[in-house]
Amino acid sequence: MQQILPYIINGISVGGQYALIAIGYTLVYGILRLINFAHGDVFMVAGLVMVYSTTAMPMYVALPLVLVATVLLGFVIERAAYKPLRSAPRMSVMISAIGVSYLIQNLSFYITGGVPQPVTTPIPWISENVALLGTSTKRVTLVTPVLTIALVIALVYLINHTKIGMAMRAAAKDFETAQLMGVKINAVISMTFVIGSFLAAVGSMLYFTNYPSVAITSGGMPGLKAFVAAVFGGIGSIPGAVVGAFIIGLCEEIIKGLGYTTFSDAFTFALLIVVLCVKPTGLFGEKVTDKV
Amino acid sequence: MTSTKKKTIFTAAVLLILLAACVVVDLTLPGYHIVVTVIKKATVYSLVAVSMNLLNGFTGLFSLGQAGFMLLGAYAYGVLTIPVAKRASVYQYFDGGAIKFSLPEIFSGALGDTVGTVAGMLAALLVGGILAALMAYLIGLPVLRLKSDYLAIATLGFAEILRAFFQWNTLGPITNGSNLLKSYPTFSHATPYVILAGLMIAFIVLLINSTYGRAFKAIRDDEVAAEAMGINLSKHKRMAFIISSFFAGIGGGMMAMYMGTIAAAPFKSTLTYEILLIVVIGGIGSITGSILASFLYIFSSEWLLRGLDSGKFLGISAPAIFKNGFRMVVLSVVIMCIVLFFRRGLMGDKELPDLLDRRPKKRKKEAAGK
Amino acid sequence: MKRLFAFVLALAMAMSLMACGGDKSTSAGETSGDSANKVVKIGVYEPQTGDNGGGGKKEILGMQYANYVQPTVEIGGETYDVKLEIVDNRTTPENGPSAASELVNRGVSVVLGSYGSGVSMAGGAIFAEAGIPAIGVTCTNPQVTADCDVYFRICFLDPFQGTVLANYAYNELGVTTAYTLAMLGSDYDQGLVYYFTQAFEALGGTVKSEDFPEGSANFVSYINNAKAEGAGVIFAPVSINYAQLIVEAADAQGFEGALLGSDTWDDNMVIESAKGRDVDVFVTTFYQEGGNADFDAGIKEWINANADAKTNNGGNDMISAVTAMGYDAYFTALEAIKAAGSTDPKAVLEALPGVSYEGVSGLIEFDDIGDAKRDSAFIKTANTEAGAWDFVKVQTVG
Amino acid sequence: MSDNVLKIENATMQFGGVVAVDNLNLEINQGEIVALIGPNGAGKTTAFNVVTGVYQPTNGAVWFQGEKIVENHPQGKMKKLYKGEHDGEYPHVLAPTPDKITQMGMARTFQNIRLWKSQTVFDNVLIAKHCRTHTNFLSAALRLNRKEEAEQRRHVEELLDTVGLLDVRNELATSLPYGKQRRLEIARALATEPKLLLLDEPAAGMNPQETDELTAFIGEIRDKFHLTVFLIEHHMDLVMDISDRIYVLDFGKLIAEGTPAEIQNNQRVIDAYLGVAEDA
Repeated sequence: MQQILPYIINGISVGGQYALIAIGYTLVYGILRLINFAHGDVFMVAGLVMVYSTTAMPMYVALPLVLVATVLLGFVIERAAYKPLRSAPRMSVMISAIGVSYLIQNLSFYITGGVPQPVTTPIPWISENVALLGTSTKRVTLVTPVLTIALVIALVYLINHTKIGMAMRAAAKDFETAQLMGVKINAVISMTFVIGSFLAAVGSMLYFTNYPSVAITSGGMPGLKAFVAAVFGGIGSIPGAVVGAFIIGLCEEIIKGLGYTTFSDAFTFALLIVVLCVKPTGLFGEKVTDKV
Repeated sequence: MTSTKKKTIFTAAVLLILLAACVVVDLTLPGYHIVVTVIKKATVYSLVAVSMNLLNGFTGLFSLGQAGFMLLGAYAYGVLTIPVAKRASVYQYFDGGAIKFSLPEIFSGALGDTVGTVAGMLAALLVGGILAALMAYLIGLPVLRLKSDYLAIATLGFAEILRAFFQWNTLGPITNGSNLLKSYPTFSHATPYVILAGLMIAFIVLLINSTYGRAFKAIRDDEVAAEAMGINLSKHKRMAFIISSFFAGIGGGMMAMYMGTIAAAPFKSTLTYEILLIVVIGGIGSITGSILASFLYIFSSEWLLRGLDSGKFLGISAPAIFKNGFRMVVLSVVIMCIVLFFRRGLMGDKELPDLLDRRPKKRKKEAAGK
Repeated sequence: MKRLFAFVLALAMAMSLMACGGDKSTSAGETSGDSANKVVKIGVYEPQTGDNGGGGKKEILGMQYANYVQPTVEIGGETYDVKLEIVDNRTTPENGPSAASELVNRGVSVVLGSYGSGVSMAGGAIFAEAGIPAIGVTCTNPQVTADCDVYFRICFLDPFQGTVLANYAYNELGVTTAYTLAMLGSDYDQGLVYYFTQAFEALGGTVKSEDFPEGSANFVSYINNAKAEGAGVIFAPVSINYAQLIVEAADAQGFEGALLGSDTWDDNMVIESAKGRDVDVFVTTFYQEGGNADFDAGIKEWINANADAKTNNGGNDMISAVTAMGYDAYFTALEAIKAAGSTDPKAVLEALPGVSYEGVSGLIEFDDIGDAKRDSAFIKTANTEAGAWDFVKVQTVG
Repeated sequence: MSDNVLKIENATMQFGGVVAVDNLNLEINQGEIVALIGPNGAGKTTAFNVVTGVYQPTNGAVWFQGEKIVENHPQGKMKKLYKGEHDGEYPHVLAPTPDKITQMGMARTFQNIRLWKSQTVFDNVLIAKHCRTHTNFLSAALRLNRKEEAEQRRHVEELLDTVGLLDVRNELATSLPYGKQRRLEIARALATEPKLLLLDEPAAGMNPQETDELTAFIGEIRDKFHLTVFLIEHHMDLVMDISDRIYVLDFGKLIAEGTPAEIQNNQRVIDAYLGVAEDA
């Protein structure tokens, strides 16, 4: 038990971080049927903003600023790069997403000079070490899953019990009909991106509290894995994304613990392919039938 | 019918001029010259972009596994062509590796030095292509049933898995693990690249204009109708996937020739994205567009726009703005503009010969309008 | 129609640029605009971006400072201005050939770089073809020079470095079980691990090796694996980013043994991470700050006076070994040019093997293969209280 | 065996709990023109989809030219949900994909026109010839199939001539007016060299004159290509004009069959269908 405990704690923490990103994927996919390839980069930008703002201003200004900036970025990306393509084929939108990701990376690259930016002033309290059952870990490791679950509960409440939430559910069910029924579809989509980016920003703050620097490629892998988590849990389903993320986080760390470190990333993708082939709707996904 | 003839002559003339230009470049400039280098790289990218277009543009299968197939091709080429004498030093951590022969040397024995080496190199490329095609067949069995974006993400994942395998030390005696493969023969001139890629692309063009290519386009336009008209979806999708991967594999081998060293690291999803964006710039569904875009993209990113990174561009000196990475920012902004505002890309779905009949068609339309 | 026009325009532009490009490439000894002196160009083939971007930039700093200290060179009785032509090779081999071609195209007489070995080998073929000599600064893989007549280097090699660290761990730290951690796909990491393992096992120790995939951010599990193996040292010859992560994870997991790093670890970013943490870090390196007081003082002053340089140095004035190496590489190149008495790359190539130069990092001379004759490395340890490197000893392999 | 071309035997198509086609039986003989009519949502198109392999029936079988081509019985979750009859009588599973069925000699058109949008009129028909091609991709790409290709192109020209679209052969398919697109779809189906032609509402959206032309046209091609025709249609004029026999479907169930005259006088049909239509 003492042997595997650190792996499990770590796995849950990693899973929590993936979960916060995965929700962004799953929300957007649920409504637009779009894999938002730029989401991982939004996550990375949030990290960069955090690095810059925490060095320049006090924590109580800097952290809200990170949230606002990230949310704004998500909003702008949607308006600028996805909205004009609303009636275009799905492939065009996906290409646009890849283009946005490329642009964000190159822009960040230009601004940072291609050098990882060190996290010089980490968020206090959660970046401190604590002892837990004989191992030591940063407090953020323990905070992450708790905060993740709290946020998810809030989100589920928002979706099930508020007007905008209802509109989101309607849009996810049937985009066109919802539009005909008077749902302001653009507002709903913007809201989706705002929520997704907000959660990514929170995830980013937690994630980069654990790590010493933000590199422009930092968003890529967590982004892809969070996406895999979303697919694994059943894309479009929020509980699915969260459960999927925790499972992937755990599996990954356990695989490392077993000594197959070479394949810890590859495993995630193998899992993805297997899930897609065996049960394309994932753990909690709804079955969609095509009309002929 | 004369218009067809005219088009053929036009196309042939343009291609001949381009080939001649390439030969002239080779004769006047040394092999290490930047122009030769970028022509080589652009040619390789053209081939890969066209192979991707065959799949994404003509068959409507959104696959992002190109980098994985290129990886296979590149490694096959390197592993099979490194001279036996150099294997000990290349595979320094793996006792000279498990493979103790080199195709160019085997062929040299039978055909003489020059011819044999070239034949061996081509054979190695071919093996790379075939390996990629085989892998595509295996991957295609489960993956091709998936729909657009799921297919994209599954193929992307597959490419990542493949990369991990090639870096795995247990396979080191063959792949050299994480270490570079090098010292294999390459072409120092650009013309062989152009001719090779040209032949491959010509084959793809012929295929696209054959009955099979038409079937691919039917699948892209409307799968249900295609199936109802007797086109076997899974067979044709698999065929497109395999053929595209075959050429991506050969493209990977040529990429290896260009790079001079092989490692798995360059064959990341970024490479696939780059090629996808090139296809989009050129116009999804246009071979000419893909080639054109490859050349424009590589020429500008590797050569013409370098000034944007080093402070001075077109005579304007602004070190504060023109610093490292600005080149890629400019390029990606241009790409986004194309994606958003010129969705058809440079060429739309037009090909080189179609450039001839642009004007008359427009006039006709105007006349009809009046 | 419009699009066709735009295309034709673009082509015309490309053609005209190509024509200009073609003209420029021919000679090295042209005169520059603002001074009457002729110009000799030294190419800098370094990563400014990518994984090794940080390291590459520090190496360039050394060259730039050297160029600032010694901006001219006497060739055949005439004074030439030395101009650095810096091209970013983006760390990865696939970007090497075009970056190298670009340098050749700019008409450089000799090339310095690169930081990493893989990209050096990728560029080597181009330099060999063009007959331009290249001086590797910190590329430690034996293969860089082995198969390439024009490549030389001023640093020690991986077999040497790996052996030094293995000896140190076994003999000085008294450790019998080592855990190695290398990035998948990095020939540098894997090469060092290979030599370390060989040497350590020859001494009678046991080694457990693991790899992590590129882009990994969480090293907690690896540290736990090391603890589970009962390892007394973790040898992780990884690039700077990962080194930082490993230091933090080792501290957080309470790893009690020592962390061993290679020359890449000798960086102020790493020391920044180690500051205030409960870790033992030992690294091998080419140069120890304080080894040459004049050089240290001069470059610190220069860095502090130059905002860009300071940013590139990571925001402080701590001198990395690679910076000193860059400085030495520049002067080695100047020696060669002087000895050649010409800006012609061929002549410089012929003169290079005979160069002997006493640099800040020690005496630089080349052997038959083109490698530096070095038989010692500095071992430093991180002073986690002060946030600085402390010199431990000079280790030789005999 | 009888000389029927198509025989649907006890076919039931159930989606979840909804029975779209309930125990359908029908036979079509060589050279006949048979219509399947019924109110909207009666399950006509579903029946077509079962015949052409788009859907696998939940239970029952389909015979084509005396050969059983489709057969299925409730499986998995359906075992419990199945509400239809004849459970257990069809132990085998035969489920060819639509392309296989087309190759056997059955071709269809679609209710909502499904032409290949980016292709010309000529290519739309030429592509349909692909399923009769014998060359492999290598010889096709290397142009070793010139003879076959030329033959196919000649055949396509003939077909376009027959349907009166030869003058617009180089136009984009989607640029044609509606009526011509319908004809093109028929020409495309004919290019696959079918024995049985299935037309799904061929006159939908046509004016009376166009409908009359179509009526004549269907007769013409039946004779010219020795076809059997099975069609779904709402235009009663057309149906009564050309059909040899008519089947009437309501809520998935067959409620009547017979000659046009018989159907016109069938009270159940009038109640279920014509009556409603007249009210509307």
